[in-house]
Amino acid sequence: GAPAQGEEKVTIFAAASLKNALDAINANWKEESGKETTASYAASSALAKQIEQGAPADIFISADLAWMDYLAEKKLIKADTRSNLLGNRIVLVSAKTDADPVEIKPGLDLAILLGDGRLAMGAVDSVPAGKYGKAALEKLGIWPTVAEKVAGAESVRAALLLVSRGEAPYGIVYKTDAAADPGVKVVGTFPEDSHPPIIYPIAITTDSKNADADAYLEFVKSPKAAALFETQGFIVLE
Amino acid sequence: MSLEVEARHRIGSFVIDAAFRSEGGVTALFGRSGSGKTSLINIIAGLLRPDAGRLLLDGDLIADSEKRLFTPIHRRRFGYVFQEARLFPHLSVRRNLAYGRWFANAGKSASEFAKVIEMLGIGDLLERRPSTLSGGERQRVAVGRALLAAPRLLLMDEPLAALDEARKAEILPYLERLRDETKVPIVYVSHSVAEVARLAERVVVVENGRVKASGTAAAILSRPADAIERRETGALIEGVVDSHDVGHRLTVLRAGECLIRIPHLVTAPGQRLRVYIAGRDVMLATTRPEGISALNVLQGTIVDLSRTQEGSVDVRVDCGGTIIVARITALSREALGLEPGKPVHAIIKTVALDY
Amino acid sequence: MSLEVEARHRIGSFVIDAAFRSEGGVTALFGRSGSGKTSLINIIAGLLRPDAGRLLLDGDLIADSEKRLFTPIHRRRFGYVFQEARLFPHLSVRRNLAYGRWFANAGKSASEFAKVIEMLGIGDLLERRPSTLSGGERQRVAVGRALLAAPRLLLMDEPLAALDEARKAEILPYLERLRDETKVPIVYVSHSVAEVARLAERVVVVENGRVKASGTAAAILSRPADAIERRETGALIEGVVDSHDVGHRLTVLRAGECLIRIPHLVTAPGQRLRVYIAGRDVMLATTRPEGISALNVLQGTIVDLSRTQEGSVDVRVDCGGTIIVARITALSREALGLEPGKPVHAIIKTVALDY
Amino acid sequence: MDWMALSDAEWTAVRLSLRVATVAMLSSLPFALLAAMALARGRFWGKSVLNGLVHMPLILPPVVTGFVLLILFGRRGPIGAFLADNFGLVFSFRWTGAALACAVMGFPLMVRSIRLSIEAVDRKLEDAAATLGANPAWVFLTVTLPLILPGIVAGMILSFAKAMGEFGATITFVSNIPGETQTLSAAIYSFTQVPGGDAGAMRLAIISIVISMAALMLSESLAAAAARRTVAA
Amino acid sequence: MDWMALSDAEWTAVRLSLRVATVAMLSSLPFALLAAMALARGRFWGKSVLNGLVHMPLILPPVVTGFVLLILFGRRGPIGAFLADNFGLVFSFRWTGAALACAVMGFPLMVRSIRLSIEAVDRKLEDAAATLGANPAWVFLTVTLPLILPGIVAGMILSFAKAMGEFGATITFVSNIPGETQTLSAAIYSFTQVPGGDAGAMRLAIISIVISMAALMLSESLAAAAARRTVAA
Ligand SMILES: Nc1ncnc2c1ncn2[C@@H]1O[C@H](COP(=O)(O)OP(=O)(O)OP(=O)(O)O)[C@@H](O)[C@H]1O
Ligand SMILES: Nc1ncnc2c1ncn2[C@@H]1O[C@H](COP(=O)(O)OP(=O)(O)OP(=O)(O)O)[C@@H](O)[C@H]1O
Ligand SMILES: [Mg+2]
Ligand SMILES: [Mg+2]
Repeated sequence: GAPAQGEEKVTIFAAASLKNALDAINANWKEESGKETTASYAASSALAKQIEQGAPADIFISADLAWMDYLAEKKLIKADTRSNLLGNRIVLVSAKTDADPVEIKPGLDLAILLGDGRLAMGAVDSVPAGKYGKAALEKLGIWPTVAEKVAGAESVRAALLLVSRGEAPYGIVYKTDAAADPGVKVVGTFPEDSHPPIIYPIAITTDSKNADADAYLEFVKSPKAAALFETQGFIVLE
Repeated sequence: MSLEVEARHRIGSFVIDAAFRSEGGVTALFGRSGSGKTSLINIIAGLLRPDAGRLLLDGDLIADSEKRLFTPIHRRRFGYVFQEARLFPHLSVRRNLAYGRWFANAGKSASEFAKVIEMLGIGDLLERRPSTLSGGERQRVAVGRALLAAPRLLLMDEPLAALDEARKAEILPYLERLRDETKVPIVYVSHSVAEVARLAERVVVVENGRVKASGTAAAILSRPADAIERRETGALIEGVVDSHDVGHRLTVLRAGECLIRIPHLVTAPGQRLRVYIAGRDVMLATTRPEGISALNVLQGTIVDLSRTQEGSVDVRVDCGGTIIVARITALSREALGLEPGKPVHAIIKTVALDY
Repeated sequence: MSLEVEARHRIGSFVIDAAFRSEGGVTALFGRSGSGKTSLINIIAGLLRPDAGRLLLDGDLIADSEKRLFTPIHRRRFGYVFQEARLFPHLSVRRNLAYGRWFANAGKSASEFAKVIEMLGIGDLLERRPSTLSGGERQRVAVGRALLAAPRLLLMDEPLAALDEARKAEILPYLERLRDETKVPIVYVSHSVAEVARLAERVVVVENGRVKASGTAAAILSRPADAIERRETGALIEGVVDSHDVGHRLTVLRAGECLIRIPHLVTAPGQRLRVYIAGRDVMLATTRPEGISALNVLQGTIVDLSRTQEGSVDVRVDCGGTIIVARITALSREALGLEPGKPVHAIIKTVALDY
Repeated sequence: MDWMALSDAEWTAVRLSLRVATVAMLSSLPFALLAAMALARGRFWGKSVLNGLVHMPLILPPVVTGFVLLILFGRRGPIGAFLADNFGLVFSFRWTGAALACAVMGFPLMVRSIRLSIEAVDRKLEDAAATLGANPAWVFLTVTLPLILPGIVAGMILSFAKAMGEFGATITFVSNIPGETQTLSAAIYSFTQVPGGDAGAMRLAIISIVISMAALMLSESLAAAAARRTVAA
Repeated sequence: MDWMALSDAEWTAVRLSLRVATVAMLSSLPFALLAAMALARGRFWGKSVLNGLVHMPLILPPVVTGFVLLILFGRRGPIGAFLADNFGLVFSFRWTGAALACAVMGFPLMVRSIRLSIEAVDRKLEDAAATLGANPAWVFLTVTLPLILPGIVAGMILSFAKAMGEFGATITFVSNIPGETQTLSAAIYSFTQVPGGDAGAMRLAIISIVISMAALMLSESLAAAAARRTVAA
């Protein structure tokens, strides 16, 4: 039901890729404040639409700006609570763990590297990591040569799996994901200016009546939480 | 207790166009395979909705296509013994038998249940599934199921076809009692003239979807016409039980002026009884024979003779008002010089009258 | 052409333990409903694998539980007319009929196909689906389907039960021809003594899963024992066709010293023929009757008399070597003073010998 | 196998999955029966529309079904608001919503199975029951229903199994809230979305398989027993 | 309705979806028949394992099924490598892989339908065919197969519909490559993942529904015709 009292748990709707970090942070928050939390991890799109339909979320953490903007437009988040919580980088990974590093710069002949293999990445028109990847490749002028070779996965995780299973020789994934997979090697990181900033925004929902929401928001932005985010490879903004 | 049926219906290329009525008792539907007997019964039961037709039972209008009246099957309460058993495969024999009783509210008494089961010899099968029954056993259970539903009208489509003679001989008297005691009208399909002769008051001969002949059993079964199979010609004698010869287990039946001895001690003296005397069982003699085993020697006069067909002739003899049909060879006819008006003796063995 | 069957099998609480052999021709399985006839046929067909048993056809070992030999159903090539038609619902009548011919390779000729269809009267049904057939039509198609599969052995489970007399009279001669001309052995289940008497060389009486009696049709059908239904006692006479009376459409049969006149012109003079004379159709006379229509008056001597049962007695009469059984009332027996050794005349109507 | 030991949260997901699957299966049964009867026997205008509607959850990607459910049955949705106001029946972000999503996703499977069985019923047996005095409702209860039992069981099995595996529509409709809407499948999905989650996903998948297999075997043996009673040797 | 006009890319997705669904349905049919026969008639050790295996794609979240397919049928997977080396049959990133994923996801539905029909076949008819000289293979072809046609058709419909809606396992296994593996569902899914994509998703969903409904109606009328031939009035 709709949480009316402060006694209710804080409910966080967060992009699925934040699960590991947020689980750790929520455990910490419970230790410190003695308060429980509830976290629902799903695709940002689903979460945003659910909030639109009156989901009992207090906090929304999106994997990209688009879905936060979507809610902001509909005045479903408290504008003053919105901030950019995390950043991330996209990297080029190789299926060969002994692959040579490459410098990612304009004119990189990725097509040659791929040979007749595919470039695995998030679906370029729906998955955030895919969109960033495509933007970067376009900016670097590589896109036209590889567009035909892109395999758009359902999520970054799936793209990573394609590489680590050797289905695709190279892939573009988040640094956070790449770091944790021993089956792939990061051969290059995309320059920060080659794509729009990768940002995980956070905000309290307009419907939230939970008195602890503000405190939780503070905690998530605290250095303690920052450390936990960084353990997972995220870049803490601000 | 009267039944009135009128129906026109087309199934594929087959056309039913039949009407008959009966004043209760057993009405036999007689006809060759494919003549439309089952279709007609289905129409009565309500399983087949005729293009046009009327059905009246006992003055109740059950269905009338003109008035757009059609009583649903389950409200007709017509017991139906199907040609192919149609037992419920998921129910035990006991629950198959009990199925209709459930809806008959009052139901029949437990003793009736026991009686029917005993008569049909299915006591040992009660806990079995229909799929484990033999063909005849299945048919017997189907008969029991219909009987126990306390129907207002009983439709029986060759109910005894799969049964041995002994079993038939056990079930037929039960049906006779049902007819006489409970007054449930019965529409009965059978290919057996003996069965029909024994049970039916009325016979309706169906051919190609039409009623070819219809009337009292006596009239239809005695008619030399080919209404029913020629080979089955005979005479249905209606009489009154005159006396019993208990020592010899014989019953004497009086039909008009004739006394006919029939086997077994059937019904009480004074009761009406019908006996079918097949033409093949009647011998003719020009002089009264002596020292023969046949107990029935009836004096009479030849009424007429049929055409010779395949070497045999049907001779109708008037024995004191009762017409008896004898089928004899053309050779005998010549040898004895049989002609209409000639006095003859009709000789009938008593045991030949035992079904 | 010999068939040897031996089987022990348990189905639920029912136990089959039967063995019989036959030297080809038609073997009738006779027995009350639920006695195990269908089970036995299923064992022969291979549909039921007995716990123990042996099956030999013509010296070929078809199945032997000891040798763990079991020829699969389809390699036996035994035509089977099931008790319940079992037509293929998805095939037209024509394709049902043709189903077995397909596998019979050579198949039967087109003329044979036409002949069978004509005999069964199913020519108009060829394009129909089985679900639109009447009960009897279905059974006829089933008979045709089995006949047309060119079987090595024909198993027929009450094939004619659903048919009218006229139709039976058309099919029986065909089966007789099949038996005589093609020499296909037939195992035939029927409740009709007339059918059995006419067709069968051997009769196997089944009771409660066991063979109660088995032997030539003549022996079994004439036996006064209650091997078969008492009501059906009679004598099977084997004889040779002596001559034809073409004008009167009669056939004269010589059996031992007796000449018996039977209706119709059956087979050619010199051919063997069997006639079943039911006890109920035989009259006895102490003096030779004159001026009677019955054509057969056979002189003989009483061999023995059965006990009186329900007012009737079976009398066996030796007519020049041929035993004839007459069933008469106890009353007549007393009146005529019939005792073993007494000379009598057995009187049999010719038309009574027409099935 | 220490790693098989379930955390409290996982136990919760297991219990929730079982509850959701069972409720989904049972509550859709009457509707599936009705729809199957209508499709198999009915002759009415719009039959093919009904048929299409029943198949819709199969044809559409689950996410779309989830969105449609969210829009119709959400707190602000027309049906959701109506049910909440009049019957106090709330689906949004409750386990009931998860059950609804699973029921809808399994519906075409259940209807098809039952319909197939209904079409195979020998209507002559129903006629026989009617001649014995049973009205149509009784005929259905005492003859049709027992005869279509195999189809019903098959449909229930499919619906249950589908409910165990469903997450696309569920997670879209009622989110992924532990203890309320996070079923096993949703939990497995969550695991697959983060680094190092594979072991967790695998563990939960095995649990899901074990549960479903147990349910499967149970139902199969029940069905076999029922069949033996019906068509004995 | 201008907005219903399809772009080239969308046309490609439509054609691909049809091809994938058709191939998935047809190629899984023989295996489904085999599995259904084994489950309905067979008596062998491991029957319940086979049964469980058949149901697995239903029980597991599609993503997991996709992972399993990737591991088994991928270029480096044991089966995938074997098939590629010996038969030149490559699944990864090919439409064939999408078809495989759809076939696997629809398999339990197909098997169940067919199995239900097989269990309803009157084996006495098969016996009758055997007495007429048909060996088991012929009995199957000429009697069993025609009699289970309704179940086969139902199974094919379910499989086709499922293939039209499937994307979880497909996208995980073979990704989302326009013209190669991007089916309609995958395209719909993509639309749902971006703000403002609803109209696009709706448009494609309607197309998918129209196609599936057409296929559905066609199959229903074919099945009805077949049924009329079998159990005429
Ligand atoms: N599964 C079973 N359990 C118990 N008894 C059975 C089972 N199957 C058959 N029987 C019994 O076996 C007996 C023989 O059956 P069968 O079908 O061979 O009889 P039948 O001689 O052909 O009878 P009918 O003339 O009525 O067709 C029957 O009494 C039947 O009840
Ligand atoms: N759908 C149909 N199309 C064409 N003819 C049909 C159809 N249904 C039934 N018939 C025909 O109607 C006739 C009457 O069938 P019905 O079952 O009433 O016969 P019946 O007198 O009961 O025969 P039987 O004694 O063989 O049972 C049959 O000749 C049958 O072939
Ligand atoms: Mg009939
Ligand atoms: Mg039998």
